[in-house]
Amino acid sequence: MFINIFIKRFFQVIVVALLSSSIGFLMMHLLPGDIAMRIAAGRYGPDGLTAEIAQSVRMELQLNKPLYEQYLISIFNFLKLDLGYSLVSGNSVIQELKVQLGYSFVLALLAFIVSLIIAIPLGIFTSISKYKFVNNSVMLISIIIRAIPPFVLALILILIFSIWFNILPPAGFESWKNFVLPTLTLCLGLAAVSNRLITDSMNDVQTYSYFRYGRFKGLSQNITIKRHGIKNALIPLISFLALQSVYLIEGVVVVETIFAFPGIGHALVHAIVARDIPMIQGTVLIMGLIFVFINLIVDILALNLDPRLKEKKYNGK
Amino acid sequence: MNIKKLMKLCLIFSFLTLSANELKVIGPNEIKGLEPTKSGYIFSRLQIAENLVKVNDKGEILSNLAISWETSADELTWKFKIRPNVKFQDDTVLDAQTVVLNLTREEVKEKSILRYLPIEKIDSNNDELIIKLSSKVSILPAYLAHYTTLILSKNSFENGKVVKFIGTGPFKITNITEPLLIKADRFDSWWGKTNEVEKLTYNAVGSNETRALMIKSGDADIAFSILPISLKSLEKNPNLDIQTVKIFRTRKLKLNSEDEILKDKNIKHAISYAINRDAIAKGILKDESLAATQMFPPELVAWHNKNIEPLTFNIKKSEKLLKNSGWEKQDDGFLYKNGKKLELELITYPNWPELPIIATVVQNQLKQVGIDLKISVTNSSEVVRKHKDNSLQLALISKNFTLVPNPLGTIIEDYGENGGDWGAMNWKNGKMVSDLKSLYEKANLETQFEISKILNEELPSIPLTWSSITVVSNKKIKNLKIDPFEISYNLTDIKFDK
Amino acid sequence: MHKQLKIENLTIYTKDKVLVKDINLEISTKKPLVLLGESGSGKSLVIDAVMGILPQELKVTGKILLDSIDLLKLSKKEREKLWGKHITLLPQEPWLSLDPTMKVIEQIKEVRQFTYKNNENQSLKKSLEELKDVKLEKFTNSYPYELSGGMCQRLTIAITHVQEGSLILVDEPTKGLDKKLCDSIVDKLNEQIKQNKLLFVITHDLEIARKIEGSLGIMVDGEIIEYSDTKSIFNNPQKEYTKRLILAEPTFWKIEKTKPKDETIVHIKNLSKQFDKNILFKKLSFDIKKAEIVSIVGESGSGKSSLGNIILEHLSSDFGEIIKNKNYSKIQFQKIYQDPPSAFLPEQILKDGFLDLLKLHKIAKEKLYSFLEKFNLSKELLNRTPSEISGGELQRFSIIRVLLLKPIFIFADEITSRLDPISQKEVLFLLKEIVETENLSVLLVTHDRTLAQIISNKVINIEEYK
Amino acid sequence: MENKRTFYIGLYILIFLAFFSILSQIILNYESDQQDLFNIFANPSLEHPLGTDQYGRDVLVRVAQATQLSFFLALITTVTAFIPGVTLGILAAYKGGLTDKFLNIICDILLALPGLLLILVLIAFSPGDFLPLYIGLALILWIEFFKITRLKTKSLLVEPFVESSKSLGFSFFYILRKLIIPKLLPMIFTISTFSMSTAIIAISSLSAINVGIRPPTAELGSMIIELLPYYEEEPFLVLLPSFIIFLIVLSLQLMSKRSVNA
Repeated sequence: MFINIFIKRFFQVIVVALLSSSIGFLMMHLLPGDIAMRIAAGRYGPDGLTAEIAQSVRMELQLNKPLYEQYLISIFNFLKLDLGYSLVSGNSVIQELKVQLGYSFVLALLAFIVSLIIAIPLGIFTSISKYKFVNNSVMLISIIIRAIPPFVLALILILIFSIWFNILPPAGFESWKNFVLPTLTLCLGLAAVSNRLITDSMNDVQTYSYFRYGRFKGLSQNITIKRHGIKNALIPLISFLALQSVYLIEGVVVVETIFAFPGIGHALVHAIVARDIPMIQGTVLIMGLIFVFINLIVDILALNLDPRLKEKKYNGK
Repeated sequence: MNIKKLMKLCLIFSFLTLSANELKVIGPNEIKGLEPTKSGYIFSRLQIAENLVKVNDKGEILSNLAISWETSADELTWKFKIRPNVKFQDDTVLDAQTVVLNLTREEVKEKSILRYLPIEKIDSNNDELIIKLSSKVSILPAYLAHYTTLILSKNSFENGKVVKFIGTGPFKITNITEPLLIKADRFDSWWGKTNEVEKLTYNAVGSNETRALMIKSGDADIAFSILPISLKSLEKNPNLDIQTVKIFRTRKLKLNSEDEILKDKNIKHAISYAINRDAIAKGILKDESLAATQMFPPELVAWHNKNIEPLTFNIKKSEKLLKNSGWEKQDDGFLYKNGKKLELELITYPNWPELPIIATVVQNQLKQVGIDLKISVTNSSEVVRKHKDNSLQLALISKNFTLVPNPLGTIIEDYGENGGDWGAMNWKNGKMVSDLKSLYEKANLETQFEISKILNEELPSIPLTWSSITVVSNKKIKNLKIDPFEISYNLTDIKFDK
Repeated sequence: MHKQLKIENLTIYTKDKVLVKDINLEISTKKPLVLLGESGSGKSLVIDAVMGILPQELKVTGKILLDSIDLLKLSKKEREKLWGKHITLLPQEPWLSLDPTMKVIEQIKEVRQFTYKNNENQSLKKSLEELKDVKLEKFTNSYPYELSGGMCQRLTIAITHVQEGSLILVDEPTKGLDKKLCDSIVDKLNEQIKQNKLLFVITHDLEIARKIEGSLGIMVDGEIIEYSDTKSIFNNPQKEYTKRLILAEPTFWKIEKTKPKDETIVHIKNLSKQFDKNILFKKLSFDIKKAEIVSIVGESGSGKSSLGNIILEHLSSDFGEIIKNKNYSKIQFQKIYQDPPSAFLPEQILKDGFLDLLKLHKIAKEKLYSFLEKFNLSKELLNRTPSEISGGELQRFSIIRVLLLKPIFIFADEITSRLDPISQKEVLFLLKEIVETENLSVLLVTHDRTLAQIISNKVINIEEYK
Repeated sequence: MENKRTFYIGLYILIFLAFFSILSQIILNYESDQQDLFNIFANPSLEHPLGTDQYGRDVLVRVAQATQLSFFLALITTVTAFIPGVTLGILAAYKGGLTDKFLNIICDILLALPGLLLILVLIAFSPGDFLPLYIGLALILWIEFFKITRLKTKSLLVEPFVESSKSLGFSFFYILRKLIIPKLLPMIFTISTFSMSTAIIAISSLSAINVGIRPPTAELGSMIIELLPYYEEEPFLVLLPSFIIFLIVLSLQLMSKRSVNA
């Protein structure tokens, strides 16, 4: 079963690599307008852009070579894991991604952990608690937060914490204070969904025969939850965590742009605006790989939590 | 690895509070690499590296890393005497050879402002830089104030590329996180007079709103390029100073003078008359004085001609001109000639956020006289491409005349013999060509005024508004001087109010 | 040790319906009680009431006396305290009651460890003994999915055993299990009786009821219609329903076998089939003659249904040949399903489905009506949806549905396994009658060997072809 | 019971928004980008019931058009996603074998990248246009329709009803019409509402980070960002489009009755 997981995920890695390299190449040649001029505009700004400087860019990047030759070069470089150089800054893409990835990683991890810190106790509490009012308010708040797009949530948080109370900076990345608002934006959205799911999952487990049988054996409510509840409730949650990784990757793109946070999402948006193709390629590759990697971890986790999976043929997400 | 570093960073900064002489500057421009040809303007403004010459508010060229210069009798050889005892931030000493090394790099030759000059050779002789030209250029020193000709230490280069940014300026880089952050300390061995700023942080913040928020919340000390939309709320804040300075940049309609419709001079003027520049200036730029009456703003004294007929808003005249050219208004409110609608395509680009907005205003205003304008917002490179393959009709662009502190360089490039990517298209005027040629060799005020006149009469492109930049600073920052040429932020002049 | 459980005037009702009506039962040591009834008869509610897990919206009156304590008067907390120590539940379908993510040993050990607060070593020792007792010692570190149904049953019996509760509630012990295991379960239960435990069993299985000797209650629609000694009920049933119920056991059927004609309808030779590595059968050969009933018996999952599906070409075989009589078209080979509601559209009234069929094959309505009459079904039933009529009625409708197509061969796949014994008898008698009148051949799949022997001309035990 | 009530609350909000959007456009015959630079931030009046924005454009008309745009773009993408999604899902389940495998591989390929990433990559071809946004969204959204339809149809196809209908002589279309489509419909509806809310959030978020639909087209996300600098003087103008996005997404989520996209 482990082998099956690895084969499936390895297949995805290859797909991601092929996809991002072909996207890059396709873009080079399908984009409307003149690629060398676009790159020059990105590098030197409209003020510095002339047809003549674009020509020297064309020569520099060998954009005058025939298509197939360029394609072979690009594939060859990709195979060498050489992601090339940013068309805008001229720095190596790997170098740029390294820095940005660190920031995004910390941000995403913080958001993820904080969201679980909020959601797990809240979710379990609402599933056990008998106070209807509390449960309903938690549910209502979750629904409301879920209906607010992350960027609006980000703006609301900026207005509250940076403007009214003036206690947290609205942008930047140097101090720990800069991490608070982006983290909060991401984790509130995550927590609103996961706390609901945890409640549902816990509620489900409590209706299962084996949970009830645990009680009938004479185990107390708490021990039954500990021994038969939490682990089983976690199983459906695990695959949900993979879904959250998608939300995180997407959220990071939006949140970083709003908070001027120098992560990989911010880089991607800028690369797209400037059509910095190697950067787009590299970012997409890295994000895709992270996505596959998270899924791999989730698969393995699920396999360890749920012994039944070892028996069944491994099939799917 | 990186994460560890980051955590450490977080920790360190959480314990650091802003000391009195720490300055945080935010601006819209991202650091796109270390090459002066790409991001030199940021390093120049932050005074990390310096040019051979500098410019004062009036556009006069002053000594900087070069203390004096002279030309040979035939005006083809220029000698610049390099300032002695200037140290780079890596403790190497500035000499003429280093300057030559900087100015003869492949990247500089090909992509810096120098590529416009008829340079034969750059060489050194003891403490002198020698530039040999193949034809006369009276304004050569102005080119050396441009950010693409910043002088760096020889240790900055590896294989002709910049790998470390080491200049002679009053601030020394301690940390760069591309594309968003530069941190610098005061360089105490700077050759100039001492200054108060000890630590400097530059944050590139792309969104205007965020810049406004940061300056408002006290998270930044100086915010450059605050857009007019944010001013109203900033003005109310008692902790902030707001300075607005005219810069030498004009927003104009670049047009194809050979276009089927636009080759008719009447149409050009009709368009010009149909545009209410006051409304644009007041409504969008929040400053009526920015409505352009001619190409150059009054602050550009040597070029602004007070005696020519200003460009104005006059619907009647516009309609009359259109009628004279045979365009008749039909029931749908648009003009037709021989069954063909008066339809034009305008392209513009979002690098300056106000351009697409102004484009829609122009669209609205031209509709009043019956011209159907289609707008397409695309990449700035499309202007150049469409210029090149001759498919352009109209483009709304924003053009800086003082990339070289003397506007002549840009004017020659834009309105000279062959027109320019960001200037005239399929337009040529004999008088203009000869005027520019004589100016290139020798400055003359009368000729400069004449050029303004020709531009207003012929309208190779239609000026809409002039520009200004707004800088907002915290009240504790004193003596902040805004450079209309945007070469320097003049950080060394700053005093802290304690 | 408790000596007696007495249920007095127990009534369970909702706002608008009485579910269990005024029942009185008694259990004492050596005299266990079996409550026999179909699903929906209310027997589960009785056991839930004793356990104390009735849904809150149900109201209860009467008394449930464990010795002298009235359980109904205790608070929820107090009742829960009885669980595991005084009242033990043997759950139905035990594989659902085992935590899928927990090892076998843990699931039994936790009773000693947490309910009885023994220390870990003691708990482990005691649990291992019990596992050995039910011959599961090799599976201590297995997970439930690795156990068969019977093994799960044994495990829950072991778990029941480590609990020293004096009252054991047994919920449908044979449900979902192979008939073969029935005897061993009864043995285990009888062992408990010998240890002076109070045993309360609910079941729908006549065989269980017969083999656990004590008192027997027959429950129909929330009422106990007959309650007496097990022996006396089986020997001398008083109520009409009880009589019919007992007579519905195949052993008591009075039925003559059909006389097959000489014409071969299906000829099967050297047929083999396997799924992955699981061989269902190999080299299976037999013939089905006209007007013959052939039964296939075997354990569940042994490939009985696959054989029928291969004949009908719903499945392909691996090897061997099937020759069907060429005089008949494919549509004359039909199938009747185990779970009748699943073969009908749940929301559609029966009439619509039948009209579609009549229209498709251009059959006159009268034909349908005549079948209805013959099958003792009222026309009114046509206006109902499948869930609004009983399983027996619906199964008769499915027989009519295939008969409309003038079939020559019917594959009847466990068609009575979801029916109560009385309906089972009715449906099978009808089928047999049709075999004779319409000259049909039937391939009957069943897990009930007795039944197969009684009704069919030929019985094939598929287990012999592995 | 609970579900039904939330469903109707959602439906009523949606109907209210539709009425609001259509009526205000009928009553006020402005174009959304018709500026009046001499009438900036006008107070509400008969002429401009919600006043004007930073360029003197009528706020009500812009909000109404933006609402319509978001909603219809979301609707078109969802419809575009569900037609191939459902058709191919049924096809994959019915045909099985190679067809099924092939379609699943396509899904796996698309799933190899997070959805927004795929949309961003497409947008890179032509930032600010509708088309890449539309294609990208539809490309992401159809997968769920496909996967769930396929799974559900597969589980329906093994029901004895299907086998019995076939052996009783009915065609596959009979089964499709009678069993599969009626069973799929509520599910398709649920995914559709969910897809639409996903689409609306994506559209507005992308516009807010300047890669979606560009100004001056009235779009809720870009309106919020454009008006943000005026939050002090005109807080209402910033809140209004935010609130409308919130309402649309809320109503759709209430109607979809699902807590997660799974």
